[in-house]
Amino acid sequence: MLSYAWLIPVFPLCSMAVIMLLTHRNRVLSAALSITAVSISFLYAWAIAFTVWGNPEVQRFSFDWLNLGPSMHIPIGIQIDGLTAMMLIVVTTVALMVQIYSLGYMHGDPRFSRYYAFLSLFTMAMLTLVLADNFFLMFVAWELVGLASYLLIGFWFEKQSASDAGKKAFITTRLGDLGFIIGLLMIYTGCGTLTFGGVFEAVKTGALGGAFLTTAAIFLFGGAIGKSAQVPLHVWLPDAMEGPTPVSALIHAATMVVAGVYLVARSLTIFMGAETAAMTVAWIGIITSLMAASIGLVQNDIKRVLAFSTVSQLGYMIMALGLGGFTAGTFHLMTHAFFKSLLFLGAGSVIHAVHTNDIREMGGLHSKMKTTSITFLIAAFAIAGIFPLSGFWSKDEIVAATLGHPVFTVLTLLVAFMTAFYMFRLYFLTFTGTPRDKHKFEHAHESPKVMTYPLIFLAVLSVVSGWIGLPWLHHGFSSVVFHEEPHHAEFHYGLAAISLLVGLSGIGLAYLMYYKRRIDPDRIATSMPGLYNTLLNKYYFDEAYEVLVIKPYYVMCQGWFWFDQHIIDGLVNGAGAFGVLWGRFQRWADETFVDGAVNGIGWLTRGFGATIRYLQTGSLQNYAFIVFAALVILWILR
Amino acid sequence: MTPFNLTQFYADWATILPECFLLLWACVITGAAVLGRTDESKSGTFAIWTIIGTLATAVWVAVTQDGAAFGGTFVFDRLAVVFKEVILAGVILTAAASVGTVSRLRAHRGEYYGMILFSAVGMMLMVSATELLTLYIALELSTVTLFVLAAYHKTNRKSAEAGLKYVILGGISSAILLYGVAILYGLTGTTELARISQGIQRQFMASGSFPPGLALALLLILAGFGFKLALAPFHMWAPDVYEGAPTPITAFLSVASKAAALAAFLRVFFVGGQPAQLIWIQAIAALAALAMIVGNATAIVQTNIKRMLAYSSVAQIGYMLVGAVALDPWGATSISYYAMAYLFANMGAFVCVIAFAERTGSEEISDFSGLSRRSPILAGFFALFLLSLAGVPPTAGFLAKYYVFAAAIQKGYLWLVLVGVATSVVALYYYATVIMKMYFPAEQTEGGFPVARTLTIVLAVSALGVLLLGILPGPVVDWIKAAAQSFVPPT
Amino acid sequence: MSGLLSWMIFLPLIGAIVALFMPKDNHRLIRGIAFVATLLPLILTVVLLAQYDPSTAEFQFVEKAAWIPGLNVNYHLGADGIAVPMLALTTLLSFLAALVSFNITKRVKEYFAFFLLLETGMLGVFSSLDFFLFYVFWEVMLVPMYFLIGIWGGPRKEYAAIKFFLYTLFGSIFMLVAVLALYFTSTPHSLSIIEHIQRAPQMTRGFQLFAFVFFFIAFAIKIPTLPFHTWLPDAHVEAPTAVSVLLAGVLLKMGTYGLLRVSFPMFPEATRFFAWPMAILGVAGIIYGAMVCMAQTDLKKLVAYSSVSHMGYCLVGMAAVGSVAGISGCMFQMVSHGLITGALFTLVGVIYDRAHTREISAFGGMWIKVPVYSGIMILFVLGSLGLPGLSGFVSEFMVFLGAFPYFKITVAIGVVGVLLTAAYFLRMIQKMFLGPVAGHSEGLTEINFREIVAITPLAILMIAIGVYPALLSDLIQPTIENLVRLIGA
Amino acid sequence: MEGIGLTHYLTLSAVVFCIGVFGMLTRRNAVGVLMSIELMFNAVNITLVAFARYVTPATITGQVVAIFTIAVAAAEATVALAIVLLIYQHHRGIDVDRINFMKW
Repeated sequence: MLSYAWLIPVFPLCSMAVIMLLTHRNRVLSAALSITAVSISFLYAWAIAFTVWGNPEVQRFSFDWLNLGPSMHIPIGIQIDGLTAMMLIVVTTVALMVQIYSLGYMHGDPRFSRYYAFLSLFTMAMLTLVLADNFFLMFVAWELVGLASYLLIGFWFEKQSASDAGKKAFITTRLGDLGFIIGLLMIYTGCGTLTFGGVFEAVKTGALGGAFLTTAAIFLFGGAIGKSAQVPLHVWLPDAMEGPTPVSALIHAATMVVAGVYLVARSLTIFMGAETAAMTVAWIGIITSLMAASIGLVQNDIKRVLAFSTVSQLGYMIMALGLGGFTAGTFHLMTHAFFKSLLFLGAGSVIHAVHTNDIREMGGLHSKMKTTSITFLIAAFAIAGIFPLSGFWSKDEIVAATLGHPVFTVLTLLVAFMTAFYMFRLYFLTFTGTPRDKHKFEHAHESPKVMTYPLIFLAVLSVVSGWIGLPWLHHGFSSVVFHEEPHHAEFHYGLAAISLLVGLSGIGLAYLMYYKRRIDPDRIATSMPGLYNTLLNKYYFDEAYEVLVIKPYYVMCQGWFWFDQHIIDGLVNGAGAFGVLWGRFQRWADETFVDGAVNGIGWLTRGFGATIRYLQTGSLQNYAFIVFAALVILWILR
Repeated sequence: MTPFNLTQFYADWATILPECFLLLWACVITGAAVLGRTDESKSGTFAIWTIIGTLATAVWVAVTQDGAAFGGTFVFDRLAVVFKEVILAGVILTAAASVGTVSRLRAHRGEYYGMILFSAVGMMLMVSATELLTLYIALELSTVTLFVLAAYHKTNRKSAEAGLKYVILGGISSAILLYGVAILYGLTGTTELARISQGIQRQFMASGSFPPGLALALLLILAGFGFKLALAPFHMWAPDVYEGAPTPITAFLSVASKAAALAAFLRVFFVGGQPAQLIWIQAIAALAALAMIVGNATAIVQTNIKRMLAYSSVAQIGYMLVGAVALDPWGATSISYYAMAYLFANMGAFVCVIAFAERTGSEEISDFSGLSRRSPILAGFFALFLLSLAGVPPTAGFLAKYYVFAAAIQKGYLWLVLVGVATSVVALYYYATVIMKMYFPAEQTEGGFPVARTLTIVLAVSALGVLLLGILPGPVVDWIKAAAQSFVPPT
Repeated sequence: MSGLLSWMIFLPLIGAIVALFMPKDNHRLIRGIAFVATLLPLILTVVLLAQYDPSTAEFQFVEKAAWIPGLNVNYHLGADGIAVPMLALTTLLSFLAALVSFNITKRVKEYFAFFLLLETGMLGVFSSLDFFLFYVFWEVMLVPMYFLIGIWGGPRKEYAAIKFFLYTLFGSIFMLVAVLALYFTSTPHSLSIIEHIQRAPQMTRGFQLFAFVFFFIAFAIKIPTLPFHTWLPDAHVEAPTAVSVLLAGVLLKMGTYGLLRVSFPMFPEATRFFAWPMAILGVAGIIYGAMVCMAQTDLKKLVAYSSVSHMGYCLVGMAAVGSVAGISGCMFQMVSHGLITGALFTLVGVIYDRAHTREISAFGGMWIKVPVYSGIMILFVLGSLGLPGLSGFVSEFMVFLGAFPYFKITVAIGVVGVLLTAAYFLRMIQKMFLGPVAGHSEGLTEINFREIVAITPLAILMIAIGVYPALLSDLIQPTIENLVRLIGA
Repeated sequence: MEGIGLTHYLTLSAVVFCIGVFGMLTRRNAVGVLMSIELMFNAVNITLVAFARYVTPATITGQVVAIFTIAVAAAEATVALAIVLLIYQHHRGIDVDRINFMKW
C-alpha cells in the first residue's frame, strides 16, 4: 500500500503526458482522463490517510538519484507521515472538485484539453511536493507547481493582463526561490544531506546551529515568502486572479500557496532551532496578515477580496508556525483549503452567471442562485470562525498559539475581526440587497450541476473538517499531523469565546453597514481619504516596485547592453579587428563610434600601417638613405 | 701549392657538376636565343628539362660525393642539398609559370630562360660557398641576372623603374657587403668561414674581447644579406621591385633568391659568426621583430595584391629570422623548414596572381571579389596558399611558424615570440580579407575563366607541397634536421 | 573495433572530399552524402558509448602513432569521461545540424564540404592527447567556420566572420606559446598531454601561473568569459542556423573542455590560485549576460547572449576545484547547454526561415497560430531557465552545490542569475507567444516534420538527463574524481 | 710610426666610401649615382689591398678579391647603364627624383 505511494503523482503525470501528446484534440476524452487520474489519486490518498493515521510511523522510501560522493549525494524518495497524508487529502480533494467544477466553468473554451493537461501537471507536482522526503525533491516540485501556476494564470494569454500576471507570479515567486536555493546550499554545506531526517538530526545534535542555521533558515523562509505570498512578495497573488477561477481556487487558495506554509511546517525543527528565524517568520506572518486583511476591507473585485483574504490567512498560518504552533498552522491550512476553495468556486459560479468580477455590479443574487449563495455563506461563516464550523476550531488553535505573546494575540484578534467584516461585506454586497446592475442580474442563473455539486461537497467539508480538532478527542488534530511528539494546546474556552465574539462583531458591523445600511461606508471612506486610498491601492506596493526595481532594472540592462556594444566590443574592435573600423565598415564605424570612445590598438595598427607606408616614398635615394640610417642606428644601438 | 692530383681534380669537378651542367645549358639556351635559332616555347621546355637534369645530377652528386672541394671553398653538404633542392624547385616552378608571360614579350624571349638559369647557377653556388669571395661572386651572379629580369618588360614603365631601383640599391648593398667582407678579412686574415670562426675565437680567447672592427664587419654583412632577404629596414626596394617586375620574376625573387641568401646567411652567421653571436644575435632579434611589425602593418593598407604579398614577404623573412636567435640545430632546422614551406606557399600565391592577371589584366585586390564563383579552382588554391602564409594548420605554414617560435622560446626569447604571434594575427587579417573578397560576395560577378594548364600544374604542385609539408612532414623534418645537425655545432 | 576514434574523426572529412567531387547542382546527392557522413560518426558514437568502460579514469580507445618524429609529435588519440560526452554531443549535434541545413540552397556543395570539415575539427579537438594534434584541430576548425559564417551568414557576415577568426586565433596563439614552453621545459621534450599531467607536480609555481594564464586566454575567448565575449553575439547572429547550433552547442564547449583537459590537471597549483577569480568571472558572466539579454530585441541575439550567461555557470562550477559536484556540474552544463541552445538556435532558424525577421517585437500570439512550435520553444526555454526535470536545472544545481562551500557570497550572487534568466526569457515568451496574434505571426506555418525530427532527440535527452542525471554522471564520475585528486585542493 | 701605414689606407678608404655614399644620396642624375657606387666599390678595393699588404703579406687573397670586385662592378655597371637607357626611353630623362611611379 504505502510502498507504492509514489504512484499517486504518477497518475496525473500520465494523464498530462497522454493529453499533451495524444488526445489534445478530443476534449471529452482529455477531461475524462484527467478526472479519472485525479480520482484514483484521490482514493489512494484517502486509503493512505487511514493507514497512516492508525499507525504513527514515518514511512520512507528512497533511492540514489545522484551520488557523486560527499560533495553531492542526493537520494530522493517519498516520506509518508500524518502531515503528508493530510496534505494528500487536501490536494487530491480540492483538485478533484476543481476538475469536476471546471467541466462546467471551462465549457466551450478553445483550449479545454490544454487546460486539463495543465491541471494534471499541477496536481502531479503538488502531490510530489508533499510526498517528498527531502528538500531537493521538494524544491523540484516547488518549481514545477510554479510553472503550472504560470501557465494557468496566463491561460487566457490573449489578454495582456493575464500574461502579465503569469509572468509576475513566476518571477516574484522565483525571487523567493532564490532564498530557497541558497538555504538549501547552506544546509547541504552544513550537514551534507538534504533529507528531512538527516537535516533535522543535524539540527538536533547541534551539528547545524548558531548564526549559520539562522541565516539558512531565513533564506529557506524566503521560498515560503514567495510561494505563500507573504510581505513583501505578496504582490503577485492578487494579480494571479487573472487566471480561470477554478485555478484560483485550486492553486491560489487551497494548495500551491500553502506550499510555503507546508515548507515551514515541515522544517519547523530548523526554525525551532533558530530563535531569531522563528520570530522573523512570526512577524512576517502577522504583518502580512494584518496588511492583507486591511486591504481586503475596501476591494471591489470579488476575486481580489478573496485573494487578499488568502494572503491574510496564509500570514495567519505562517505566524502560528513561527510561534511554534505546528498543529495550529497545519490545522488551519487544512480547513482553510476547504472553505477558501469553496469561496473561490462560489465566486466562480457568480462570475459565470453575471460575467463580471465587480461586486458593485452585483447584489441580490441569492434569489437567483441559491446553492451558490448558501454554500458561500457557509464558507464565510467558516472563515469568520463561527462555531461549530471548521474555521472556528482551527482559528482557535491559532489564537491559542499566540498565548504568551500578547502583541500577537491582539493583532490576531484584530485580523479575525477584519476577516469576518470583509467576508460578510462581500457576501452582503453580492447576494443580498437590490441588484445594482439590472441587466446583469436578469441574465444571471444558477450554475449547472457539475459546478454546484462540488460546492456542496466542499461545504460539507468546510463544516465538518474542523471536528477532527474537537477538544474532547485525544490530542485533537495533532494526533493527525503529529510532529515529533503530539503536543496539543489545551482547548481554551475563554479564548474561544473571545475569538467567537470578535468574529460575530465583525459580522455584525458588516451587517449594519452593508445589509441594514445603518452606517454609510462611503462616508467613512471620504472622511479618511488618505487611509482609504492607501488601502485601495494596496499600500502602493506595485507602484513602488515599478519605480524602484523594475524600471531601474530595465534601464540598467539597456545601459549594460550599450556598454557591451560600445565599450567592451569597442575595445575589442580596437584591439583586434584591425582596420574594421576604418576600411570596409567605415559607415558602420561612424555610426557606432561617433563618440570616439575607442582608440584601441586596432586603430593604432591600421594607423601605424597607414603612416609608415609613407616612408615608402618611391624615391630610391630615400630608400638608400634609410638603409644607411638603419646601419648607423644599429651601430649606435650595438 | 699542392701538386696536381687527378683523383682530387675529378672529385672537385664532380662535386660542382650540377652547377656546371646548368651553366652549360644556360649558355646554350642563351646562345641559341641570341643567334635566333629557337622559338621561345622550346626554350621554356628546354629550360625545364635542364633543371630537371640538374636536379637529377644534384641528387647523383649528393649520393656519390660528399664534403668539401676546391680546397674548402665549396662544399656539397646536406644543407647544400636541402637548399639546392629548394632553389631548383623554385626555378622549375618559375620557369613553368613564365610560359604565358614570356609569350607576351615582344623580343628576347629565349634569353629570359637563360637568365633564369644563370641566376639559378649563382644561387646554387651561393648555397655551397664556404668562402667569402666565392660567396660574393655567386651572389653577384644571381643578382645581376635578376636586375635584368626585373626590368625585362622593356615596354613597361613600372618594370624599368623596378629594374633601376633594384640595380642601384643592389649595387649599394653589394658594396656594403663587400666592405664588411673586407674588414672581416683584415681582422682574421682569411676569407674562409671556418678559419674566420677560429680566428675570432682565438682572438677572443687571447684578449677576452672581440676585435673592435668585428661588430662593424658583421653589421655590414648583415645589411648586405638584409638587402637580399628584403629584411626590414633594408627591404625598401622589395615592394617596388615586386610590383614592377614581371610576376614570375617576382615569385622567383621572393622564393629562390631568398632561399639562397638564407642558406648563405646560415653559413656566414651560424658558422663563421658563431663565436661572435653576442654581437649580432640581438640585432637579428630586433630586425626580425621590426620586419614582422613593419611588413604586416604595411601590408594591411595595400590595394595591389603583388605589393601586399611583397610586404607579407618582408614579414615572412622576419618570422624566419625568429628561428635564427636559437643559433643551434633547432634554429637552423626551423629556418630551413620555413624556407621550404614558404617556397611553396609564396610561389603558389604569386602564380595565382599570374593566373588571375593573365585573364583579367588586374592586380588590384578589389578585383578578386567573387573569384570563387568565376574560378573556384583558382580561388581555392589561392585561399590555401594564403592560409599557409598565415600559418593556419594543417598547412606547411603552420608547422613552419611552430618550428621557429619553438626555436625562439627554447632560448627564452618570449618577447620576440609574442611579437610574432601578435603580428601573425594582423597578418591573418589581411590574408583573410582577400579570402573574404574571393568568397563572400553573394552576387555573381562576370563570367568564369579557365586557368592555363601549365599554371594549373604549378599550382597543384605547390598545393601538394603545402599540404604534404603540413600533414606528413615527418620525413622532410628528419631530412632537414640531419642537414642542420651536420653543419651547425650543437650548443 | 580498432581505430574507432580515427574513423569518427575522419569519416566526415572523407565525406567532405567525396562531396567535393560531386556535380555541384545535384543537391540531393550532396545532402545524401552529408547525411551519411554525419550519421556514421553518430553510429560510431553509439558503439563508443557501448564499449566505454565508465568505471575507470583511464584513457580508452587510445591510438598512438609517430607523426613527426623529429618534433616528438605523435598522432595520439584517446577518450575519457570528459571527452566521451563531448564527442557524443558533437556527433549528435552535427547530425541534427546537417538535417537542419537541408534547406540551404546556395552553394550547397561548398557548404557541406565546410560543414563536414568542421565536424572533423571538432571531433579531433575532443579526442587529441597530443598538444600538437590538439592545436592543429583547434585551428583547423576556424577555417570552415570562417567560411560558413562569411558565405552563408546574415547581413554583417564579413564582419562577424573575420572577427570570429581573428579573435579566436588571437587567443589560440597564446596557447601555442604555452605549449612550446611546456615542450621545452620537459625532459625528454614531449608534447603528450598525459605526460605533462604526470609531471605536473614538478612544475614550479611561477611556470604554472604563466602557463595557466596563457592557456586561459585561449580558452576564455572560446568559452567565452566576460570581457572576451563580444565576438559571440556577432558570430551567432550572423551565422546560418546550423552553424549557430554548432557554434553554441559544440565550439563554446571547447574552452571549458580545454580547461578541464589541460589547465586543471596540468597546473594544479595555478588552478587553485585562480579558482576564485574564475568564480568571480563566472558569476559576473551570469549576471551580466542575463542583464544584457534583457535589452535585446533580436531573438537570436538574445539566445546568443544567454550563452554568455549560461557558460558562466560552467566557469563557476569548475572554479570549485575540489568539488566533484562542481566540476561535474560544469560538465553537465556543457552538455545541457549544448542540447538546449542547439535546439533554441534551430527554433529561431525555423521562424526566421518563414518570417525573415527575428525581431521579438515583430511577433505576437504565436501560441495560437503555431501551437506545436510554441510548445517546443517554451519547453526549451524552460530548460534554459533551469526548470527542474530538465537538464539545465540539474547542471545549475550541481554547480551551485559544488561551488557554494568554496565561494559562499559569490555563489549566492550567482544564484540571482536564475531569476534574471527567467525574467528575460519570460519577457520574450510573453511578447512573442502570448497576447493576440500580431505582426509576422499571421502568416506563420507550423514547424515541419524535418525540423521536428531534428529537435526531438534534443528534447528527449534534455528530459532524460533532467530526470535521471546518473545517465551522464556515471560516465564522467571516475574521471572527475581523478581530476579532483590531481588538482589536490 | 714611420711613413704611411695601414691606418692611413683604412682612413682613406672610409673617407672615399663616405664620399660615395654622400654622392649616391645627393646626385640627381642616375649616372652620377652609379659613379658614386663605383666610388664605394673602389673604397672597398683600397681596404682589401691594404689588408692584403699589411695583414697577410704572404698570400694574395686581398688582391684577388679586389680584382674580382672590379670585374663584378663592371658587370653591374653594364647592366645598370642598360637600365638607365631604358629609363631614359620611358621618362625622357634620368633624374632619379622623378622615378617614383611606384610607392606606398
